[in-house]
Amino acid sequence: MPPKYHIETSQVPNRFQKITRSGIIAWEEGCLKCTRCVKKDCVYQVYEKRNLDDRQMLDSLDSACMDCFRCVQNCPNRLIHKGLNPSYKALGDHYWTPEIISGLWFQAESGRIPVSGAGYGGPFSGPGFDAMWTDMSEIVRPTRDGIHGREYISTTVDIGRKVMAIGLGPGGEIISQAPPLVEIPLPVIFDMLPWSPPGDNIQLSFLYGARALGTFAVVRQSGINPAVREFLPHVIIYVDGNPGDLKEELFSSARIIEIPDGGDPIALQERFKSINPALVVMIRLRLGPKTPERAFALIAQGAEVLHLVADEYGLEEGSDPLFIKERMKEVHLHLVDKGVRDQATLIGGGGIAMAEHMAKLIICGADALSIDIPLLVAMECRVCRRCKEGIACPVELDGVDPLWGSLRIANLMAAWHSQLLEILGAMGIREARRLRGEMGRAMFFEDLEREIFATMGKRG
Amino acid sequence: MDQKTAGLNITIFFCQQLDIDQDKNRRTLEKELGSQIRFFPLPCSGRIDPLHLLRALESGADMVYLIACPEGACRYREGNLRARKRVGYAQKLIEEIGLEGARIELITGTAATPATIDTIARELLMRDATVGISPVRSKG
Amino acid sequence: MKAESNLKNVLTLNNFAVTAECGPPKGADPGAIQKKGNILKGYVDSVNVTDNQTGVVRLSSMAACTILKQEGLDPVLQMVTRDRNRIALQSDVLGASSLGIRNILCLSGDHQSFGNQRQAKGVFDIDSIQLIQAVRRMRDEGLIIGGEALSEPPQLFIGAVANPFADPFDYRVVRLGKKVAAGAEFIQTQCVYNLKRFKEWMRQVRERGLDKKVYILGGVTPLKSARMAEYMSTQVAGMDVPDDIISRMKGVDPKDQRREGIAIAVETIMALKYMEGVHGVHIMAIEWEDVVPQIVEEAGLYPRPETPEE
Amino acid sequence: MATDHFQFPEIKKAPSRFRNALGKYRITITSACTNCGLCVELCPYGAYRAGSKRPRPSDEHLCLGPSCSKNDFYCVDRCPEKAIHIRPNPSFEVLGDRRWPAELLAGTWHMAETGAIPHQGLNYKTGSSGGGFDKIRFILPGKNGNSSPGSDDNISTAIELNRSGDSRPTVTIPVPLYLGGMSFGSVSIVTMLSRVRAATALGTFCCTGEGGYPEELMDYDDHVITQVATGLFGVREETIKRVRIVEFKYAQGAKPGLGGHLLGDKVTPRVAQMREAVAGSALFSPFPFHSVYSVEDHKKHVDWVKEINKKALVSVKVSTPTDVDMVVVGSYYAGAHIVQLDGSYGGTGAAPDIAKKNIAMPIEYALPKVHRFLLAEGIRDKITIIASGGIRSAYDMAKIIAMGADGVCLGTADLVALECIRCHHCESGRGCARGIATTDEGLTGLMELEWGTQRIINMYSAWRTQLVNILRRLGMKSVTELVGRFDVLAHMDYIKQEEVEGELD
Amino acid sequence: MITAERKPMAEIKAMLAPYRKILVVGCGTCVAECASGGEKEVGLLASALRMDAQMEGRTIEVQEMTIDRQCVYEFIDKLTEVADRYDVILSLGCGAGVQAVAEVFPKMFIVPALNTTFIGETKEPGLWVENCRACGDCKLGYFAGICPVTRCAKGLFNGPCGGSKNGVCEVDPDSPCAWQLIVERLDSAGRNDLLEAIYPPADWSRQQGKGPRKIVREDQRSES
Repeated sequence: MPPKYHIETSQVPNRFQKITRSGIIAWEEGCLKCTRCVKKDCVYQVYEKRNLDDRQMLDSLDSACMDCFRCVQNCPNRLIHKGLNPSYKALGDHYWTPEIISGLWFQAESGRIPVSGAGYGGPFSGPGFDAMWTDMSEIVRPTRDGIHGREYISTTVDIGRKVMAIGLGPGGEIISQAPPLVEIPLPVIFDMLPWSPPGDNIQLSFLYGARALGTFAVVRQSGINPAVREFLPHVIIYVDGNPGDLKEELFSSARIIEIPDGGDPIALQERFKSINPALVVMIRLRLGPKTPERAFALIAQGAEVLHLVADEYGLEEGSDPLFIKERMKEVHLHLVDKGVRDQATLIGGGGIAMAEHMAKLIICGADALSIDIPLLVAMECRVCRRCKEGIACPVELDGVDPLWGSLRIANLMAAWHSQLLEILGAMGIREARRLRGEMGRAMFFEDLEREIFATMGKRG
Repeated sequence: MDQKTAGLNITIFFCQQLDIDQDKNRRTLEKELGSQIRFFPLPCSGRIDPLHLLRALESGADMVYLIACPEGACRYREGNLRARKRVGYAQKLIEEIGLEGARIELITGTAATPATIDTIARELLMRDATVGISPVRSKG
Repeated sequence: MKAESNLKNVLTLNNFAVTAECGPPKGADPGAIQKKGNILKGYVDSVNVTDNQTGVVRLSSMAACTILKQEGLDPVLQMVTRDRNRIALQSDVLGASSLGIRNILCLSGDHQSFGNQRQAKGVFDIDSIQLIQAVRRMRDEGLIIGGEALSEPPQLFIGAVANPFADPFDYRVVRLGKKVAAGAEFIQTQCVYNLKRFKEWMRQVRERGLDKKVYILGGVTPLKSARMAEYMSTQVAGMDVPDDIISRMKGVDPKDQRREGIAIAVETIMALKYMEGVHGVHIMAIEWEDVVPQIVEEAGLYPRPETPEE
Repeated sequence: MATDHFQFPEIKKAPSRFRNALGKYRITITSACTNCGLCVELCPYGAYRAGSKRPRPSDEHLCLGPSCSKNDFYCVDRCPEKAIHIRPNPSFEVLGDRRWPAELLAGTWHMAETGAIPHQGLNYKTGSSGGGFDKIRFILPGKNGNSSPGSDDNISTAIELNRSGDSRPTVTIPVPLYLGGMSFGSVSIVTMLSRVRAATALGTFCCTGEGGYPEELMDYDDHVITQVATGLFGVREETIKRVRIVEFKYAQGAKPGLGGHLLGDKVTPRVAQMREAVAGSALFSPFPFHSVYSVEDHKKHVDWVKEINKKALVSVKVSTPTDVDMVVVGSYYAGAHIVQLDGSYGGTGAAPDIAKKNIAMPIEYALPKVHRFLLAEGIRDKITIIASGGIRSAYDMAKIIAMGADGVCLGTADLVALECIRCHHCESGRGCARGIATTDEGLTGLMELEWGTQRIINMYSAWRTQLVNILRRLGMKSVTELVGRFDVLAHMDYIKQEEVEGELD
Repeated sequence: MITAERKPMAEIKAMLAPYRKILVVGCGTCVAECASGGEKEVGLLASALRMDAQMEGRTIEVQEMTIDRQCVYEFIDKLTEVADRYDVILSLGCGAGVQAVAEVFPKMFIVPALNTTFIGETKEPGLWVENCRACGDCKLGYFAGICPVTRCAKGLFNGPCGGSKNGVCEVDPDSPCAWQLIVERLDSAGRNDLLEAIYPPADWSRQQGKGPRKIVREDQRSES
C-alpha cells in the first residue's frame, strides 16, 4: 500500500477583507455606548476586533459577523440592523455564485472543509451538478479516512492508456508493451485559465501548488519560459502552436504533453512518443454532441488520454448545449458499450467549482478532472472578470506572492481531498478509481421527480 | 472622455441600492479613467463614516462624492439623512485645516429619474470644477 | 452719624412712602450723583442706589450712597450677591453702616451675562435670602455667618425685592414669605403695569398676613414711549406690560407719549395708594429722574412728611 | 381511544427573550412624536408600549405592515404628527436560508410565542427551497366544501406506535409527532429539558440523542426515548430499562455514513462525565456500528435490547440511501416496531456541508418509495414509519403523512421555537450564541426552562390546530386516514391550480 | 459622565507645531460617549493632522491609539511600549485623563485636544446637558432631584429670581428655569415644607477646598 496521501495545511490569511452576504448597519448617532453589543452580546468579539480596511473602505464588522443577531435584538436604541450586502450578490455570476466563491475562499484560507451546524439551508435541487445526490451505505462495511483516520482510502488515479490483456509470445513471454502511466494522488490537474490578470505570479502559484501536491498544471507552449522549466515534471505542455517550435530537451523532462484535437492528433501523438516513449499524450477535445463517437474513434486509433472540456459554465459547444455531467455520462456509457472504456483515461474539465463536482463528475464517468477558476478564487479572485476588460483587479491579483498563492491552492485542494474522502467513506468505497462510473450509486433529480412526484394528485 | 475635471482624482462612495447593476455599469468608466476614479459601493449611504471621507482625501483624492438615495427613499429610512450630517461634519473638519469643504460633496439622486451609477458619475465629471488638485496631494 | 433711617420713620409712622431709584454714572464723577440727588430731594423719602445694575460697571453703590447722604438724602444701598462673596458682602455691610447709610436692599442681582463684563465669574456665594438673613443677624445679634461676634453691630433698615410678575406665580408669595422670615423689613416690587395680577398677588400676600409683617412698596416706572412699552413687554424678563397699556401708549401721538406715560404712572400710584397692604411706591424712572417730582406732585404725594431727625 | 380525551396543555404567552423581537416590519417614530399615546391605544396587536419620551414599538413583530392601511386603526395614517414610519425590516431579509426563510422562522416564533397561527401575513407553511415540500400543496376542497361535520374535538390526531401485533404494550401518542434526538453536549441541558418537558405535556416522546441520559430527565422517563448510537456514549443497561422506547441510530440524515463529531470545545466536564470521556477532547461517533455489518447482525442488536427491556418498543433510525426501501424491510424483519427515516435535509450539531447537501436523498423522495415498497410487501400496517429530516412546519408534517408516513420526528423546529435563528454556527467555539445548542455556562443561562418548555408546547399546539384544520377540510376524522393519500397532494410542477377543484394550499 | 469638545484645529496645531512624531491617544470612556475623544475621533483627528502637514509640506508621523480609560494607570500602561517613540502625546482625554497620562510619562510633552466641559447627561443624540457641578455637598434631596447649583444660572438656593418667566430662564431661554421645575416637583410631591424652608449658605469649601480634593477610603486601598 502506498504511503497515505496527506496535504499539509495552514491558516493562510486573506490579503483583503472578505465580501460577505450580510453587513451590520449600525447608526452611531444615538449610540448610548452601553457597549452591551461589544462586551456582552457578541460572543465572537466582532466589535472589539473592528477595523477599517483603507484600501477598500471595508469594515471588518461585515466580514466577521456570524449573524447571531444578538446585538440587533438587544440594542436598547434599536440602532443596529443587518442588511444584505449588495456587493455579495454582485460576486461572480449565475454559475460561479457568491456561495461557491465564498466557500472556496474559506477553504483556501483554512484548508478545512466547510462544516456547519443546523441542517442544510440551500435549494432543494438545481441545475447541473445540483440535480444529483450521491449515495451512502447504511450498514455495509465502508472505509473511512479523514477525520477519523481509521482506514485508508486512496484518491490516486492513473493517467495513460492501459492494455486490456497481456499479449504472450509463443514461448509464453510477455510481448505486449505496457504504455506509460502517470499516477496522480488526487484526481485533479490544473488547467489553463479562461482569463486572469496579467503577470507571471499567478502561473507560478499554480506550478508551486502542482509540484507540492504531486499533480500537474497545463501550460501553453508559448508560456514555457525559464521560470517554468524548473517545474517541467509537473507541467503539461499544451502544444497549441507549431510543434516544431518546441525544443527537444523539453520532451525529455516533460511527462505529459497535451495536443488539441483536429487534424490528425494521433499522428502528432506518435511523433512525440517517438522522441520520448515515456511521454503520456493527452488530446484536448471541446465537449459537444459528437464527443462520444469522436472519443471512441480516437481511442480505437490509440489515444491514451482524452481531456474533455466544457466552457467555464460546464456547458459543451453547440446551439443547445448539454451540461458536462450529462455528456460525460453519455461518453462513458458509449465507451463502455464499445468495450474500450478502460483503455483510455478521461479527464473532464470546465465548470468544476466545488469538491462535490469532483465526486459527481467521476461518478458520471470521468477518471479525473481539470480545474481552473477555483484556483484563482483560492487567491481571492472575485470572478468579476474586470481584468478581462482591462480594469485593475480589485484584489490586486497581479501582485500576488506565488508562495502565498501556492499555499492557498494547497489548502483548497486539501479541503477538496477531505471532502472526496467524506463521499467515498459514506458510500463505502475504498478507492477513487472505483467511484468512476458508479451511476447506480447516485440519485438523479429527474428520475426521482418522475418516479415520486409525477404521480401525485392522481386518484388511486 | 471629455471631462471638465480632467486630471482630478475622483472618489465616489455610493449607495448600492441606487443601482442594482452598479458593478457592471461602472466598468466602462473605470476602464477609461483608470486609477483616477475610484468607486466604493456602500450597502447604504448611512454606512459612510466621516473617516472614510477623510481617508479618501488623505490617500490622494481631489474630490470625494457620496451619492445617496433621494430623501424618503432610503431603505433604512434614515440612512441618507444621517449621511448628510456626516458629510457636513467632515466638511467642517477639513475646512479647519484649510482644505475646501467643497472637496466633499453629497449628491442626492432624484426619485423621478433613477440613473445608473455611471451616468451619475459622468454628470459629475462634466461639471465645472470648483476645486483643483488637492494641496494634500500636490504638496504631500 | 447716628441718624435713623428716614424711610423706616416714614413707614413706621404709617405714612405712604415714596422712594426713587438713582443709577450711578459709568464714571468717577460725583457731580452726576449730586445732581440727581438734588432733583429728588424733598420729593422722596429715600433714594435707592443700584449696584452695578444689569451687570454693567458703574460707580459703586456705597460711594454714591455716601455722596447722597452728604447731600442730605436718605440713601438705600443696593447690594447684589453676584459680585462679592460672603466675606466682601459682610464687610461692606459694616462699612455702609459706618458711613451712616441706614437702608440696605438685598438682591441676587442681574446675571453677569447681560452686562458689559460677560466673561466675569458670577460669584453667587450666597443668595439674596441668605444675605437678608446674614444682615439681620449681624444687626440684631451682632453675629456674622458662622457665628463670630462683631464689636459693633451695623444699623440698617433691611429691604428686599419681589417680582409678582415672574413665574411660578403661586410660589412668588411663598418666596416673599421666605424673605420676610429671613428678616426683610420692606419690600420693593418690580414695576407694576399689570394691576390685575398685582392685586391678585396682594390678595395672596394679605392671605398669608405678610402685609402686616413687612412694608410693601409697589414699583412704578413711567413709560417714555410706546416703543419702550413694547420693549419692556417682550425683551425684559420678569416684566409684565399688558397689551392695553401698550395700545394706550400707541394710541397717542409720539410727541405726547411721555405725557401719557406720566399719566399712567400717576394712575398706577393712585391705585396702589388705595390698595390694602401697600405701604408706598418705589419710582424707578430709568435715566429720567427729573420727572419724579412731577409724578409725586400729580399723585398728590407732595409734600413729603417731615420725620424727626436725631 | 383513550388519547382522544387527552388533556392538551394550556397555551401561555411566551414572548421573545430578547429586547427587540425580529419582525417583518420595522416601525420608527420620529422626533415629531408628541407622545400622545394614540398608537399605543390603537394597535390591537399590541405592537407599541408606552414610553417616557415616545412610545416604544416593543412588539413590532406583531405589526401587519403596510397592509394594515385598510384598517381604521392604522397608526401611520392616524398619527396626528405623522411621526410613524413602517418599512420592511432590513434585518429580516438577512434572516434564515432557503429551507427556513425569514417568514417561516418568524411564523414559527409567532406560534411559539402565542400558540396561535400567525396573523401578519407570514408564510409559515413552506420555505423557498424550490422543490420538495415547498412545491407540494394540499388539494383542499373550497373553504365551504365537504368538510367533516362536527366539531374539531371529534378529529383525532393520535397515532399508535406499536403496530407489530407482538406482546409488547401499545403506545399511543395524541399527536403524530415526537421529538428527535439531540444529545446533551450538542444542546444545553435547558434545551434538552425544555423539549422533554414539552413532550411530556403533549403526551408524546423526546429522544435523548447520543450523549447519555442526564439525571434531570428521570422524572420524565415515560416520555423519553433513549438512543443507542454507534459511539455508545452514555448507553447503560440501567437507562435502557427506564424507558418505553429504545432507538438505534444507524445514521443521521444530515451526515449519513459519517458518524458524529462533537468538537472539543463543547465537551465540558459534565458532558464528558455523561459520555465517559475526557473533557475538552473532541468526540467521534464512528460509522457504522462496528458490530453490525449485515441484517443478521442488526437483528442481534434488536434482540439484545428486547432482552434487556421486555416492554420497550424498538425504533431504528436510518437515513435515505438509494436502497432505503430494502433497509426498512430488513429492519422490520429484524423486529423493529418503528423505523425512523431521516432525510438528508435534517438538522445537526455539526456536519460537513458537502454531506448535508449531497449525500442520500431528501425525505420527500424516500418516504413514498418506502411506503409503496412496504405496501407491495404486505407489511405496511405492521410497522410504524416516522419521517424526519426536513420537516419544518405543520404543513410539511401533514404532507409527509399523506406521502406515507405515520408520523414525524422533529428537532430543528423545536430549536426555532426557542429562537434559533439558523445562523449555522452551532458547532463553533462556545457554541450557539443564543444559548440553545451550547454547553457554555454563560450562554446556557440565556434561556429559562419554563419559557423553553412553553414555547415548544405553544408551537406544537398551533401545529395541531393546523393539522386538524387540514383533516377537517379533507373530511377526515383521524390523521391515520391521511397516511399514503397521494391523491390529496399536488406537485406544482405537474399540477396547476386550474387543473384541480378546490384550493391548493 | 464627563463631557468634552474638541479644541479648534488651529489651537491644536499651534500646540503641536514643534513636534514631528505624534501619538494621538483616545479614551474609551466618557469622552467616547460624548463623541469627542473615542476611537473614531482619534481617527478623524489623526487624518486631519496628516493632511494638514502634507499641505504644508511637513512630514509628520501620527500614531493612533485608544485606551479604555485615560484616568486609570492600568490602562495608560498600554501606552508605555510605544510612547517613547514619539515626541508628543496628543490626548483626547478629559482634563483628568490628560494629567494622568502626563504623570505616567514625565519626560514626554503632552497636549490636550479637548476642552473638558462638564459633568452631564446625554439628553438625546447629539445633545449633552450639564447637570452636576461636583460641589461635594449634594442637596438634590431637598430640591426634588434638580440641582439649583448647576441648573440655576445664579445657583440660587431659596427660590427663583425675578427673571423666571413661562418656565424658562432669563439667561438662557433654551433652558428651563430650574426653580420652576423644583417648585412644580416639590408641589406635586406634597413637599411644600421644603418650599418654605430657608437654606443657609452652602459650604463651598467642599468644592473649592485646599487644592485638589481627595477622597480617601482606607477600606479600598491596597495593603502594600
